[in-house]
Amino acid sequence: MTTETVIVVGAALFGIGVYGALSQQSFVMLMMGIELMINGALLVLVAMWSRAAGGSPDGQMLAVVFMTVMAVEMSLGFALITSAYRVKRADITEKLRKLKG
Amino acid sequence: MPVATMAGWAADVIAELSVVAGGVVVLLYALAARRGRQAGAAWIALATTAVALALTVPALIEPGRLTFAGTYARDHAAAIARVIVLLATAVTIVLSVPWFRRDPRHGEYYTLLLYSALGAMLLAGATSLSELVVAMLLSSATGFVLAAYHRRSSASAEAAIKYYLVGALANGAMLMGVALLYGLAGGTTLDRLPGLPPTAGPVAAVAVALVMAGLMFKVGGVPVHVWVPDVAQGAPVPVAGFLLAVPKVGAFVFLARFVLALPAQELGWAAMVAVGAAATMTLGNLACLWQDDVRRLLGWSAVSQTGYGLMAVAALGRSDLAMVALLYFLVAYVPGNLAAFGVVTTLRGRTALADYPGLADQHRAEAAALALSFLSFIGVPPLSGFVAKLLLFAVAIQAGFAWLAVFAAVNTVISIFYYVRVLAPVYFAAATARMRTLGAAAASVTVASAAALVITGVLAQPLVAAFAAAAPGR
Amino acid sequence: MSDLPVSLAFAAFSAVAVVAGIRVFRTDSMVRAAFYLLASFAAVGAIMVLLGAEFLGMVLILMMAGEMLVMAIVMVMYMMNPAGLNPMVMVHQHRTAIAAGAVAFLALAGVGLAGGVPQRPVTNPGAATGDLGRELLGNSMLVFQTAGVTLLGTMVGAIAIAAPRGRFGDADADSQEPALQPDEEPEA
Amino acid sequence: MTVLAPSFAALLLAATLSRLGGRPRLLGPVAVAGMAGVALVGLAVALTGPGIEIAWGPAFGLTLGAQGFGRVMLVLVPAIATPVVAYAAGSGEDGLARLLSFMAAFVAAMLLLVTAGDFISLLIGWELVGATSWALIGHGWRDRSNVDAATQAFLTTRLGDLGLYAAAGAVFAATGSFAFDGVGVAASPWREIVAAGVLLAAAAKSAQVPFSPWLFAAMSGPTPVSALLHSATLVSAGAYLLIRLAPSLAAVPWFLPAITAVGLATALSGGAVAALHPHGKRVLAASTSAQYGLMFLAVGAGSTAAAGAQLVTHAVFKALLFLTAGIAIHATGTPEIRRWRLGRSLPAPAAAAAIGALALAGVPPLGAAWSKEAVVSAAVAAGPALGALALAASLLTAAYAGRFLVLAYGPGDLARGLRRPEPAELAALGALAAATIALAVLWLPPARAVVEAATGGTLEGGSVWETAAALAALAAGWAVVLVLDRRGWLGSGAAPGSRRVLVEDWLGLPHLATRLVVRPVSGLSLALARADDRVVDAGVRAAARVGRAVSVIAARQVDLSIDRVVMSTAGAALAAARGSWRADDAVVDGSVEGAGRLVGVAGHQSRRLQTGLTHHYYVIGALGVAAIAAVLAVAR
Amino acid sequence: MLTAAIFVPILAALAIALLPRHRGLGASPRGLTVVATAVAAVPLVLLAVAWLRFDGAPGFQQVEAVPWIPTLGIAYRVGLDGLSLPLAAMTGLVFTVAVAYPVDLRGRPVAYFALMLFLEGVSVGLFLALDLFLFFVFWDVSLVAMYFLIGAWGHGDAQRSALKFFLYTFAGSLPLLLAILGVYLAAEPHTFDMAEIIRQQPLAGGGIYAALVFAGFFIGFAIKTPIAPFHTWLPPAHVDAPGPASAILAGVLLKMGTYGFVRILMSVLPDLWAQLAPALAVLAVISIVYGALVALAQTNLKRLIAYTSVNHMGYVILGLAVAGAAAPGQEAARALALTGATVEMVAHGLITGGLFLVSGSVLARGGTYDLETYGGLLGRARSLTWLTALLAFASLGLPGLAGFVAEVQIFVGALAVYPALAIVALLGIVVTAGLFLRMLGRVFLGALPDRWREFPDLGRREAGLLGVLAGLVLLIGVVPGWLLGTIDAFAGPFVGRP
Repeated sequence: MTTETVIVVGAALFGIGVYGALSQQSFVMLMMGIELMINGALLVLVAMWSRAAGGSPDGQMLAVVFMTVMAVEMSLGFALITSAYRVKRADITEKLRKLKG
Repeated sequence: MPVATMAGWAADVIAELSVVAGGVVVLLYALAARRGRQAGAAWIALATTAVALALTVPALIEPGRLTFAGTYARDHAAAIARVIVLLATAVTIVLSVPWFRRDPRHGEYYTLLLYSALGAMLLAGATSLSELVVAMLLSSATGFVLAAYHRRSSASAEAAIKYYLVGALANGAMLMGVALLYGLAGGTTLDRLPGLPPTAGPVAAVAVALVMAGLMFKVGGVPVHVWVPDVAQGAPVPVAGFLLAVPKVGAFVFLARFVLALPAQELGWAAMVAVGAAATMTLGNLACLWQDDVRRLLGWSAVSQTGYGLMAVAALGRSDLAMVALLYFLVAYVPGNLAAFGVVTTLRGRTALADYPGLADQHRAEAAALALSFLSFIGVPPLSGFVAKLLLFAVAIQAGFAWLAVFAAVNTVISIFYYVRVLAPVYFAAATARMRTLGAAAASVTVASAAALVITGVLAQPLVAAFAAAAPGR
Repeated sequence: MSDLPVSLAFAAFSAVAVVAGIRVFRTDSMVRAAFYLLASFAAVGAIMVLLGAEFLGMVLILMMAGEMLVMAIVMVMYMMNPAGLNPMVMVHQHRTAIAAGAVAFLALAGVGLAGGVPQRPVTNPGAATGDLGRELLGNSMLVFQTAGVTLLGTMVGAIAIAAPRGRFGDADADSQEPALQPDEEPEA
Repeated sequence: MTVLAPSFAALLLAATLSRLGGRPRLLGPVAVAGMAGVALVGLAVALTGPGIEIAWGPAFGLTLGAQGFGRVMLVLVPAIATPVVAYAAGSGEDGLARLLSFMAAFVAAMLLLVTAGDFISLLIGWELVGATSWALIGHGWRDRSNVDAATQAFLTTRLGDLGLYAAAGAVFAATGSFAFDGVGVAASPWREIVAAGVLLAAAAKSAQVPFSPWLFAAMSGPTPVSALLHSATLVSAGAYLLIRLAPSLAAVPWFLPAITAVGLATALSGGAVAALHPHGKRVLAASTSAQYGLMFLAVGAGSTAAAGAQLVTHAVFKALLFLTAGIAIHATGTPEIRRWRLGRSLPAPAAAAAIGALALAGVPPLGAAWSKEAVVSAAVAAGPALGALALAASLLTAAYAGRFLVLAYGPGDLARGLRRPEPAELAALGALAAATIALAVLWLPPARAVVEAATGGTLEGGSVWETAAALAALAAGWAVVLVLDRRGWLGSGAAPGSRRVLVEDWLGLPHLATRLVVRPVSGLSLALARADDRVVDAGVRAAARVGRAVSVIAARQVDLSIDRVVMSTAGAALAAARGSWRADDAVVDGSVEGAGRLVGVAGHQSRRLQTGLTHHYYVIGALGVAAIAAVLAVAR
Repeated sequence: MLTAAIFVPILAALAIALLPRHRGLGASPRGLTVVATAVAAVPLVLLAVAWLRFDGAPGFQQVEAVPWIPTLGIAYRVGLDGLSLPLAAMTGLVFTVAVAYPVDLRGRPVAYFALMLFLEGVSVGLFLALDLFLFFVFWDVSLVAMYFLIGAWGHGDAQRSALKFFLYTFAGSLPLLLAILGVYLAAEPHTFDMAEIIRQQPLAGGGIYAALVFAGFFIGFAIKTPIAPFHTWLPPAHVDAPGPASAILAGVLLKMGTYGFVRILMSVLPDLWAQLAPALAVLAVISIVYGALVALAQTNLKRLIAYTSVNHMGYVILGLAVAGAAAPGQEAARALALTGATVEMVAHGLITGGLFLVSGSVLARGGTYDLETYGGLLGRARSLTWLTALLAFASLGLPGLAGFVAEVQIFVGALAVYPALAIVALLGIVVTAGLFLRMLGRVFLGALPDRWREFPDLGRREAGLLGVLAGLVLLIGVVPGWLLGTIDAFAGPFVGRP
């Protein structure tokens, strides 16, 4: 378990997340992709904290911030989806294409 | 941690704290007040901006320094950004009152507005990656909600969702970048970045690129600019004016701090920003050309304006005027944007180009505000947009990006076409129907914003002198 | 902890994290996808523990468990074919997405393996949690506070746009643009 | 008294006359008296000979003075103008006040010209003479052909004016001043330019080949205008200039021969035209041209004095002849000379015409004969061949003079119902005839010295056999005329398309001018105007073509799948031109608008990037981040 | 005082713009015309006084300077010399006449007069500015004001023409801006002060940087002047603009380009100018001949006059090319050419301004610019005919009128330096003569068509105003000493004439 191997795992999660974000039609699935990206970022961060940054405490703080981002984005995502579903009955991205050009 | 230090730190962010408190007060008022009195929340919010402005004054005078253990800057650049943000927020508040009059959730809207402004302010002062992430989050999270605030409007919902989705992706990417940078630098504060190990090249390039994605999203630059026109068109009009201007102020200042902290020898960030500037202004301009929807046009024009602003970022460190140019660009851009959206607000959201003929006949002041705003965007003297463009061109040339200045000049010529496409019917055509407005308050702040373009353009010296003294990180 | 068991554990958790991650987008049911995601998170949390961030790892696992429950509920509420009773694939630009994901992975892994990352192992492994606490209320005070305001703002905002009922009854009524003429009804 | 006094007096007269439009009775007397007054002033100035320097700007001034032959001209011009003006007042043209006023202005300009002591003053007078002549020729402005004729005359002479501009510039470049004095001392390349410029200007103004045809156009003006223009004023300016400047430029080797050649060619061709043309006034016009050719010949032969004397005598009798022609046209209502034959009907004008024709033919003891002999002498002195040619020219002169007299005022039938000449007209004839006769004083021995003094040149001593030869030529010419008249061929018209028509029409010079100058210029101007409206259209089209080629490649990508839209629209701005190809028909307005249109199409294309679909945005974002990383890693 | 000449009209314009539109003065076009004319005359009077105080010494005089943005080396600096004084005074005169000239106000007198006065102040300011920043401010603002004048009071396809004008000339102004910045950055310390920059000669070393700056200035000024082939914005703008606006466009705005050539480009980059002078002279001769030939083919009165502007501006550029050329020993001729070019700027302003006013009057009476539909107007409209004829003859360079004074000096100077080119350029004056005589013949002479039996002559106001211009044209033509002396005070030292 070296820094590099953890980064590779984090990169894999990030890559899977990118794939999910780009490929999923459903908002919720798409958000899962983004969660996975952040998941990868979090893993890389902790690896960095542990192996590359000498355990500097602001790294842990940053990890907390990352988790806050996850939570906030998820909750807002659900709120916005709720709102959009109410006015547009939209659950996939293709249903939102009025604003363009 | 000694208490004295904590108290001192708190005093350093007293303006920000006043906004936090103001937001809470607004929220409490909104929860308590009767439905007919919800607009009172606006007055509290307005007072909050006034108080925060007053509390910002000392920071404009005192020498700059870092606080909160190097995670936050209390310097002139941040203070100037704060002033711009607060004034813009105040204008937005006044525009919002008549616009949201019928909305039952009128009250807490102002809390969100204040917190969104707070996000921009914190972003402007952030000097650590943690603060960057969290300030971005505050700014974005409230922004998404503000864009969605017309809950019965499908356009509003669509704009908000797209804003959110693009933002979430950009944020996700940025987090990975932040994680990598943290590891390379061994800490989160920006002052560690210049000491990146020389072997970090490729990692740093990827990391910075990922962080850039987040910052570009905030400033509305290519390639994550796509939300800008949608928000401009779909969000409530005062909110659109706010979201296209205010977060950008914080993000630009942070961007400046960030790139200045990067090791210039290992990373070609200046060239990257220059290319981004060129792409952004060109794409924004081209997309504007045939817009028949004034709000959407304003959105795309905001993209192109971002491109111009990025010229100053590209010149940072290579031109002694780059920071002046950047801050002055913000001073010129924000009121112009507010004035333009203010006109749309005052005209009850009238957005189709076909609805504008003869405006000058019926509403001279609004037409003049629109014209001033557009002419400032074009860069016609003596409006502040001209001084901004002059500075931007100058720093680009000085920084060795003469090609970028030429590029910007060509784009400026292109931009005349679509601005004039709106202005010509406003002035040269006859009105077909009577145009109603939202009332004098909205009109007056709109005109005041437009007047600011003239005043800051003619009396640029105090601003330029102040900006020259404000270089972040010094 | 000796190296070998840790390495083995790491390999196992990594495999779980990645495979579960892939399964998220390779399953018939959204609810199942949510639980795969949870599994992936849990595995990451475990790796974090292995890396010495016990507190953060546990928090992550707990938080994600809650979140996935919410996610599942939302799916049931809004999504077609919520329970995933029928097999379904809802993807677009599939090949582009695979390419983008692969490129992202290869780029990140590549630069990670290229060796630019400094080697500065944690100096005081046991003190991590305490450090975090001091950091929260010390140097990162502002970050912590900001995060707090953010959460407040998020709560207010999420409720404002998502809650259909408010203090004055239907909270969405008239929540739209003013009409071009004062006496007209605005269009939705 | 300043040297400008005559000009001012004439200008004052012009202003006065222009205000008298409402009182026609006063016009004639005022005009005649005024012009006579101008002549007196001119005389006074010529005798006292003051010079004056006017500071025009800081860099140079205008030098004016009554010097050399200019003194003669100062008197001659208003003196000839006086009877002409009287005639004009009597003839009662439409818009008489305007006519007289312009005549006075014209005289003023001419007087300015002859007092010029430097090239700028000369140019001022020179061009003003041209402009006022435009107004005079176009006097009958309601008929557009008159206007066009006036324009033709003005343009032709202005073409010659360019020579003066060039000469002025060259003198200044060489000496830093415009004064005539500098001509002689100018350094080599500049002196040649001066010489060429002067020759061009003089030839154009004096209606020498190849500029001669404008004289015909100038016949569109009323008779008194023709009389004035072709006697002492407009046309004389060229000869005057040469008389004044040729001596200083004699050092330019080709200068005098060139003048000689031009003069000779004009004398012969003009004589031929005059001898054949059916139009009364045009016969005279061609003869003017030929006579000035003789003067050029004299100058070229080195005798400015002979040329000067010829100029004076010619001025007097030619004015007389034009007035008689005007009376004939007025009386018969036709310009065709063979239908006049007014000898019996109008005896008084006939007598005047006879005097004029005799003078033209050079019959001693009229002064004109003396001056013509002086010219021939000069030519002979320059070389026997030249002398022979000069004699041939004078034979032609005799012939067309005789032809004019016989056809115009020969004894014909007594016609009735003719318009009788006015007393004022007759008085003018009388005065000019008297002057023609009076010039016989030139035969008196002291005349030679006076002429040499007045012109600043020298006269060749004529030999007896020259006189004899000239008289023989004269007699031969007249004999031919009489014979032809007897046979009835004299007045016969030319068959259309015959060579004679070609000769009558100035040897086809106008045709040539049309083909070589007018048509190319107007064609070029039209072509340029058309090109200007759609300038560089071709460039735009080429750009569109390139763009289309690119767009075809891009378009193939577009069609593959919707995902690729996003990928391939990276090149959208290029694909743009596809639209502009479609708009090609509309693209006619220049490269600027073409470029504008390309940008416009790029605008449409770039909007297609914004598909409204979030997953496309994601791709854009991902590509963008990759690009950022690449630039970051590569650029420094 | 110069400041007053600039800002009195601008402030008056703002005051007029704020007038209520349906009451009082704002509703009275007649009253507004009087007021606006009075205001428009103020700069003229002030500049006349300045002229009296002008002492003919080299260098800038009567300088008024106030720091503006000292951090950037920007100041409000105005002043005059023998070059700017005549142009500024001419501007004042042309504006006074144009403001007073009757025009179809389309029911918007307030805006019309406000814009005209604003444009006047801006134009006067441009000629007096001694700071590159200030110069550019006035430069750009003039475009905007002119855009609105053409767009709102033009006819035909006015909006399109106005847009083309705006886009094209603004496109020219941006290279200018970049070039100004280039000079600014090259000066040490950075400054926009023209006098200081001219003293420093920061780009004297040449090189690619100087060449780029030169190109920027050149494009900017060449478009505005305009030199062929940058002239295509001109005909539509002129044709569709209202008469007084055309007069100003031709009379004043075009001079901004030529003035910029002398004031900035030739002063800042004299060596490069001298190197390129032959090429510029060729370009000028092309403009001369091309403009004249294209004008000859026009059947539209205003287009015809517009193309003669291309021709006349060609003379100016020829004079400038000669003035800046490296021709040792020909300083006197070069000074003459520069003086001539400057006189041409003034003369063209008066003459072509007058001709465009005339064409406005013709349009108001006949409803078309088509030459072929007219004829014989001399019989109906005497003063119109005579004034037009006078101006036309002045334009074709007849001695005794202002155009000759200018052209003869240009040609003489050019002949000394570029004899062959000068002789080609001379052909232009024949073509110009032809086209003006043709125009006069088509419109005013010949038979009067029946439809113009009732063609009214010029009103007293029109005739008087054109008379003022014509009188000055005549005055300059006959007694040019006062003007030439003033200009020579600049031109002599400029070319280094001993």
